[in-house]
Amino acid sequence: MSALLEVKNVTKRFFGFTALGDVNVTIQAGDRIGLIGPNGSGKTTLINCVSGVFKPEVGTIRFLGDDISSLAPHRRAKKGLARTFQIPRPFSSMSVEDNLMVPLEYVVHDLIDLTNETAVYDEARELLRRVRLDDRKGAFANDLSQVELRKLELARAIAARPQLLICDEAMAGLATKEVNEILDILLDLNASGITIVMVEHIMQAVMRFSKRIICLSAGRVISDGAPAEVMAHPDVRRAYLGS
Amino acid sequence: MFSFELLFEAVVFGLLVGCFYAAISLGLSIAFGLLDVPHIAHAAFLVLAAYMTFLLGSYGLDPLVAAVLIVIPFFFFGVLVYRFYYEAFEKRGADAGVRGIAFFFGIAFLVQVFLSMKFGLDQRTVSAPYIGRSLELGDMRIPWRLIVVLCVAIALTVGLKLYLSKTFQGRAIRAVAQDAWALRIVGANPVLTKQWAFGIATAAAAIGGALLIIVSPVEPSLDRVYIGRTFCVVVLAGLGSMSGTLVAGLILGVIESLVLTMFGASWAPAVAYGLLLLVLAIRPQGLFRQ
Amino acid sequence: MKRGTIPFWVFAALLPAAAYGLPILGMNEYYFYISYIVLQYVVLATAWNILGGYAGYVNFGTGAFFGAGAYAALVVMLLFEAPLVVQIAVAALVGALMGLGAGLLTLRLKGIFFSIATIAVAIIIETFVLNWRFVGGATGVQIIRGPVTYGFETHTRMLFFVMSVLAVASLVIARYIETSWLGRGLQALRDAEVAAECSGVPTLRLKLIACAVSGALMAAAGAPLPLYSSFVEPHSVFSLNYSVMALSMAVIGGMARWWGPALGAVLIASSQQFAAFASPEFHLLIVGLLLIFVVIAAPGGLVGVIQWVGNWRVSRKEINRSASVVK
Amino acid sequence: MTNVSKRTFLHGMGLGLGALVLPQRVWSQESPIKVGTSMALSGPLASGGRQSQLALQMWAEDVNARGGLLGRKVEIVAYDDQGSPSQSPGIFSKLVDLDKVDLLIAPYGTVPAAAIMPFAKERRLLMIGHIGYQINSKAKHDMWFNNSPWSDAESWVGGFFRLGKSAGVKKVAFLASDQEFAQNILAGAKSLAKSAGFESVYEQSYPPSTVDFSAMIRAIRAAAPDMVFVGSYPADSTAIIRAVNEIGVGPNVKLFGGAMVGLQYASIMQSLGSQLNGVVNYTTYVPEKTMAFPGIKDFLDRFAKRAPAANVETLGYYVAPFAYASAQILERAVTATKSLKHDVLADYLRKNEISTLVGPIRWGADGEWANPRVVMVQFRDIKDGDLEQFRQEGKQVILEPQQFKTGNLIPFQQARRK
Repeated sequence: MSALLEVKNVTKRFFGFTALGDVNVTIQAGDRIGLIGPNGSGKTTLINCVSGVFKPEVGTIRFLGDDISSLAPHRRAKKGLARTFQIPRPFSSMSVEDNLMVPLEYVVHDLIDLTNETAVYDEARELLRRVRLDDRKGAFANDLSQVELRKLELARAIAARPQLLICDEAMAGLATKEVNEILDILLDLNASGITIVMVEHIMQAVMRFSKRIICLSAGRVISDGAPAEVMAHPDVRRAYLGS
Repeated sequence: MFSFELLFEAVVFGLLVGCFYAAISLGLSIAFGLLDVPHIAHAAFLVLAAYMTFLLGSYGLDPLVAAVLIVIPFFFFGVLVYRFYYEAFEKRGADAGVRGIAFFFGIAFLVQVFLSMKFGLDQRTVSAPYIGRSLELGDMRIPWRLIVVLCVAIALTVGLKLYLSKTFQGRAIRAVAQDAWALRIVGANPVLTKQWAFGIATAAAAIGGALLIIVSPVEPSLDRVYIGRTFCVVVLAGLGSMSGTLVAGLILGVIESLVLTMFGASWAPAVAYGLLLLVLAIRPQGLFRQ
Repeated sequence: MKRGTIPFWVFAALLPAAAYGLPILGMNEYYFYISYIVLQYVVLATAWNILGGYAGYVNFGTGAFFGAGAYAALVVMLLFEAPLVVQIAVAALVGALMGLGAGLLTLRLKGIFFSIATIAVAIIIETFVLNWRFVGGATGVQIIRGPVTYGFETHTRMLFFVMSVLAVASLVIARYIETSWLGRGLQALRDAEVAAECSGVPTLRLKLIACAVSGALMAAAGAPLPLYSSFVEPHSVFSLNYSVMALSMAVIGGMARWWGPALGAVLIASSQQFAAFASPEFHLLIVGLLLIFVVIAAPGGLVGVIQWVGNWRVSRKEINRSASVVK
Repeated sequence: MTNVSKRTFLHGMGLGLGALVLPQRVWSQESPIKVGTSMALSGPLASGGRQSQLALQMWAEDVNARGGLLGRKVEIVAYDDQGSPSQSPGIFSKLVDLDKVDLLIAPYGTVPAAAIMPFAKERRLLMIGHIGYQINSKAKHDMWFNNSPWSDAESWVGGFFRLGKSAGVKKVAFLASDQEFAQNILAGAKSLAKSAGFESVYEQSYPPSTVDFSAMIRAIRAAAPDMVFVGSYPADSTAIIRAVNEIGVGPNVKLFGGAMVGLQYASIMQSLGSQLNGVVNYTTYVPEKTMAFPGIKDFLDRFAKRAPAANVETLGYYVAPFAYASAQILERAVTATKSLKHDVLADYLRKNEISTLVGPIRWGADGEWANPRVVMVQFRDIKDGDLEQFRQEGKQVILEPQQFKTGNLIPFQQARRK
């Protein structure tokens, strides 16, 4: 079986500055991956290239064996690729439930019966329950707390029934208890069959979550492997500790 | 009737008018380019300042002196408007979006109505020793008012550029443009910084307004002529670059002038705005932005 | 069937019928003149809102689309003596194509960049018409109206009827967009465009649809103008005033619902007609103040205020729905 | 909208009756005669519109002071059309259908007036035109009587080209705004120049948003014309005159101007001052002795007193007398026929000459003045910053037409050197 996601020789430049240089990453289905690297190392750029927000100048991206390099983000979403945002981007004029309606209507509309309003809302509530946000279903996105916003991001992402979920710093700025809560949710999601790539700065969370860690520095993969192995890598230590 | 000499003079006049375009766009370059405020009312502020210059001019003050006098009140006016905008939109965290644009649209609307109620609809002009006379260089004559505009435009550009790069406050403004959060770490208050910057932008508009009435007569609805042009210059320049604004103004001025001389004035607006569309479509970050 | 669907269609059918029937009741001719203008603004504000309210893209080129519609109608009238229905269809087509073209060129731009681009498009189109001698260039064209269409007593009554059909059509379209998958997608992209795209919303296609529909309606609103004013001249037809008014009406009326812009248009355009003799500047002043007040204090516009007043009903319905779900 | 002020009223009925009598009781039980019109009271044309409104108001007061029309009080009903052709049809329907006005004066300006022609024709309404250009040339409404001192382009700028011919002009340059009126006049001017045998050495139409004219004036100078024809709107007129002062138009130019709108406005004349010297331009009325029509001096004096309160200019030469005269035309016809029937009045106007504030008027083809009399004036000895000087004779010398002539052309460059 081919890999779930295959990033091959991807290079992305901004006005002469190389944000990603010849990046190669392969991800197998079911995996839990931590993507780490110092600020500006290209983590978010890589996510944006994979999700289609940016188009790399060089390289190909394959998903489930298909070349998706030239597809718009919404086409990739339909293929089963979901992501969250570092700074939560809720649909702020909608309720929490209605936020989920967007991917439900646009991505999985052929899997569920949209005319059956009750069923759709049931589906939304099931999603909210999975991210432990069902008590806030009627609230407006504007009124949510930070941790609730992160949960909403996750719920909206999984509403599209993805095979691969990329979380861009889903825990930044949260308290320890909240970090653990999000981590539990992510582990649950993984257990239900979703492959997850987690971009994170909080090292304990990365170590607890990941089966594999990829470390980026200055736009290049400097280490890729089992967590302990990666953390022991001299380049990683240098990139992180500056020594 | 077409000669090299005429072409040369068309370029010279284009450069002079371009300086004028740049001078009236500098304020917007700060407000929109650096602060990301959808300042549709900038052109209306220019016209307001032109009328204030006219008002002081009717007491016998030279328009340039009047410009210096109105800079301070305009600064505070700008601070006030930004504060209002901040309290109403930015503070609530949500992207102001359509409502932010509509807010400044409403402000422009009110300025226009105020001016027509207060000053009537007749066009107004000022008089000064440099208006209506020209500098003779051989066969060529250059209106003094445009030379005045040239000097003010360059002084204003250089002044703002130095201010933004050399002073602490100026650097804070540029920092807030990039990352309000980073600024907070350094210990400056981003809201106060933006408020201050918007004041500076409005003060620059005050000087631009004085130039407006020096260059041509004004009427309350004149802002409609300049909304497009000022945004065109700022976008061409690449947001927030002062020297870029000057160059972009010059480009717009020269293109208009050349089209006018070679193809007829009727087509000048289409060409200028066509250029803007092209830049927006191909290089939305502007010509002079890294 | 959603709540209010049946009353809506009854209303949609009744308005043109009333527009046709009113003259028989002996209503004064003058009201047809001003109602035409009011309905024209209903179409413009509703059309503006499809892009501005639902998708969050502020179009300052309303006058350009409106004017292009008027001139498109004029051209087919001069060339082929086409009937009004054809004129409107051609105008709508031109408006839709213009919307598509402008959209393709500018819709990758965010927020105010898009607005600036629409100003540029408006000026370019006006410049072309100014230099187009066939339609009179800057001097404009005077039209000699033919005999009145069969079934109507005067041109004005006929035009009023036509405009009421256009108004209803624009409301039907706006309402459809709002309540369908299109509406949710537009709302999502307005709130967070990248997030919407990553949630599967084909944002560019949606925006192009909104642009084309909005442009077609604006142009259609301009199509009957040559017959109405019997004189077409670029400066008044391409006036920025149409953009100013469409925006103000939609914002003040309320951008979230299809009937908001229409409400704003009816209130502002009719009060403008009555203020024409009192103090037109005072009217503008009120509109300006209202605009600022609404964007700051009542973001939902009049619609928001009305919904707030009727809130208890909504909350009661909310309770009922949760109750039924629990069962 | 006009209410008779109490003072005028008392004056009208003779002060002796005293204050015991309530104003309403003087008038017969019949309702007042209403004269309806629209004009731009806001927007770019509002300056002239407001002057017209004041002049009509003064006419109503004058008539009422004399005891009214047919013994009935008169009343002006005026609405704001913003100078827009989409506003005027509705307004005129309101005037006719709702306000039931008795008499009508067309909207001020060509564009809004053109939009009501089908309405006027379909309803068979008598319409007095108020400062419009060739409005009836297509509509052919036989009850249209324009009150503007021109008919076609020839009548407007013919004088300018006659002056050019007699000054020995060979080469002409054209500069015109890309707007409705200026383009019409430009077309006429070009054919006049052609038939006069002039060579066109430069032609430029510029958009209304033009900021600076230096380059255009420079190009004109390079083309070395003998005369320069300019068709411009107020904002551009000032900028053009200014650029001419700065750049110069070359030593050969004998005539400069023609159809520059705005050089008749007090505020513009005042701000341009001495820069105007030598310019030859059209106008409708100037205080020269040849144009001392009966009543006009008195009217302008009273207008000057009322103007500040109405926020309009105090000179009021260009538009106001014509607004007053438009109402006078109606007054004369009604008085003579003792009728308010539009066809009766129209018939009277077709057959008779009417004496007004702006001279005697008789109508010809398309309801335009049979004897148009646009005057070409040359600005002379103008000083800076003085508005009152324009009330003196000799500041705007009439060169054309012959019957009003008060001086000969001084070539442009020569007139400026003085």
